[in-house]
Amino acid sequence: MKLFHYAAPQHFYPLAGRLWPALAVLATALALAGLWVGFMVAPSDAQQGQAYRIIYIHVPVSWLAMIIYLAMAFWSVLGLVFNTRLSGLMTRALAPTGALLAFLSLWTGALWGKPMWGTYWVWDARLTSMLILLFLYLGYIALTSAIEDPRRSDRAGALVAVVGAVNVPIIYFSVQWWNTLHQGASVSFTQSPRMASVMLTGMLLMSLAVWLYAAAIALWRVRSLILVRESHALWVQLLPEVQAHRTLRGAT
Amino acid sequence: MNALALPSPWQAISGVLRRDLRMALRRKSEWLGAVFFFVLVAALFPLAIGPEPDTLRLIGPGVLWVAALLASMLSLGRLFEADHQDGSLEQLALSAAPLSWSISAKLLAHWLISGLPLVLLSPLLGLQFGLAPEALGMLALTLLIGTPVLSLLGAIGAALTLGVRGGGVLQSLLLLPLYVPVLVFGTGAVDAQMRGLGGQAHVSVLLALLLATAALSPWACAAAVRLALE
Amino acid sequence: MIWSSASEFWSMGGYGVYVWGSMGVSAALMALEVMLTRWGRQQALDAVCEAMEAQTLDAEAVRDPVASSSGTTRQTTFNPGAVT
Amino acid sequence: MASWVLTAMDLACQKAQRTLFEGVSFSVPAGSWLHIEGGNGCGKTSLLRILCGLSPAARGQVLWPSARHALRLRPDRSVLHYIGHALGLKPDLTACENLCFDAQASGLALSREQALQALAEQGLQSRAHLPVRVLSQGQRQGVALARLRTSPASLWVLDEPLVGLDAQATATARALLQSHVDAGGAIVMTSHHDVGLQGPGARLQLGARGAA
Repeated sequence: MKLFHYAAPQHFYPLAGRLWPALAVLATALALAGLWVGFMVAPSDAQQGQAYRIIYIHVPVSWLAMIIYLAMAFWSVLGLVFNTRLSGLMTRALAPTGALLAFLSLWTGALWGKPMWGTYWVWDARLTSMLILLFLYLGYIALTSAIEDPRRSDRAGALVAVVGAVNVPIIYFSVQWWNTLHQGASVSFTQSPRMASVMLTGMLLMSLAVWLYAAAIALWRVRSLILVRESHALWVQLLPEVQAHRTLRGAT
Repeated sequence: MNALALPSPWQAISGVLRRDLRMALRRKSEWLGAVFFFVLVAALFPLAIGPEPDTLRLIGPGVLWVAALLASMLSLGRLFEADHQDGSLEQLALSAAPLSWSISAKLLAHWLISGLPLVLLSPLLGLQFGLAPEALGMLALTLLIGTPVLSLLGAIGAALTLGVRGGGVLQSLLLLPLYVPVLVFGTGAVDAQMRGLGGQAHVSVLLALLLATAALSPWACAAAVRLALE
Repeated sequence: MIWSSASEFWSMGGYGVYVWGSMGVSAALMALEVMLTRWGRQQALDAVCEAMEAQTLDAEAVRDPVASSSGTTRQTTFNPGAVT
Repeated sequence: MASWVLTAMDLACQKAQRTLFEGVSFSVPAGSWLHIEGGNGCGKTSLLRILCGLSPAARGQVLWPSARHALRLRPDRSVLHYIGHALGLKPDLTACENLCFDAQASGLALSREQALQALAEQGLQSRAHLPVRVLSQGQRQGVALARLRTSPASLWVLDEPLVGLDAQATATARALLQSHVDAGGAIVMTSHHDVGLQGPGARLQLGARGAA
């Protein structure tokens, strides 16, 4: 069946090799376009002045942090059900990028909060949920690197990703409830500014750019993980880049 | 001379339950330690924050809930580790009864030993924080529903980090995000009760969480334990 | 082009610190991740080469155990473990 | 017992990306035994665990015997009894309690008298009510073998069953294994010294590339 043809690391490796450079180039192009629209074309916002331009990085990064975690859960379910080796590697490749984007979402959110509400940290429902999502990422990365046996760490990681994904909506709901319950002085983060169309295009361009960036990095990293995981397989040892690296190593 | 009739899985579950309870009673130091931890942490906060009754009443539910959460996490190590070391977890995996059933029996035994004492002690400690009687009642009720959820979720973390170096720290990193909903609704119920709004909504959500985790957690634990036994 | 001068662009209506703080750190961390992934690539290639050497050593050990074990036994110390 | 056979087809095992053994195939019919030999680290214990369904084989398949047909799924204590290096005894419980609770937890029926009698046959009647933690390693091995006497399983998978036993206990253990094989059961075991079982049996040398 064609679908499972690429489930084998041996076939996925060259495919990822062709894909990730193309995605990287496309991502940089879209990022430049997005930044140009966001910073050079879009007007300043009525209430927030120029500070609102942080949304051109904050919103895409927050979306991607959430989407990557769902992608990890998708690969994990695939791995648990079909027991494909590639799914564990793919989840492991996505996790660091997801964690980075979750951290950036908090960082840019705090820097946006300071001019808006005078404090770096607002216990807003979405920021708090993002903080917890970052812990879920770190938990996955810590667990998979703590277990040496590759097969067990893949499946244990898959379990954590699936259990985490099931809990993300529950956590968001409970934090939302908690936030409205203790509705203190701080203005809630939820009403995002009215989006002029050109602002929206800037943000969508940036979202696509970050999405392609994440995909490119993940595919590039999964190639390294495949090399390490299948280092005993013959097809890896016959790869041209491995032979080239070997002669290079032999020379030094 | 072979044992012939194969009793139903319910017999197997009661066997696991009685065995764990008997072992716990024989070795009290482990689980009593977790209960003392709960009492000590609850006693430390007034010393740290000052005896002023209003602030204590405000932070009371939160402090007691976080202390109960940490105490139950403390006693998670004992859940599978000893059985994994002496090989009885393998025998349990080979049992005729389904592994998820045996694990739910182990979780029930674990909750009876580590969760129930916290529930019974919480009204007593609540008095230290000057909570009103109905608030004490609500606190005990939310802990009664909440601590099984803590044990059920904690068991997944314990099973995943079985035999892994540095498993204890890893467990807390894995479990704290999952504990957030229980903590939010547990403390929220007592808080709403104290403000006269009544905590029924929170309690119903806590019950929903309990039913959901009771259904999913044994299956996930069984998968994680089989993984650890490989 | 809505900016009249470069300095106005950099000041970003007085919020320059926050806007360029978030943009700059994001760009820096992404660049760092790219470099880390490249470094991970080299580590992976090293791991494969070491695995190949370990296999050739094993093959020799099976063929003539005395000769090969007397020589320096190369320990494959590198544990690829978590290649970020 | 209907005639059945434990068959293993082209088993291979990988630990941390190194192949311990491959192409291992054998079958153990009722009333026979298999002695697995090999140096340390050649994968004997891993092979036993694969035979018990505890760990998955990298390649190949195992068909377990059952009353009606060859089982493809995971076996359980009513079909197979496994004793590993860790004997599965709880140190705080007495030997008799260990037997009773273990049987009940594994979904098998066992009365106290049956447990006490099994311990007596293994020569441990005087220590039946002592916590296992005070027993010596040889006596604990004896308790594990006593549990074997009460097991309904027809297939016994034993990892070093005679280790740490004194001469007298070794004799009783060997008699137990021999009676099980003569009664139509099957034994798969690893042991560094010769167990000396009579009757149909085979030896499997692990570790040499492509074992027999």
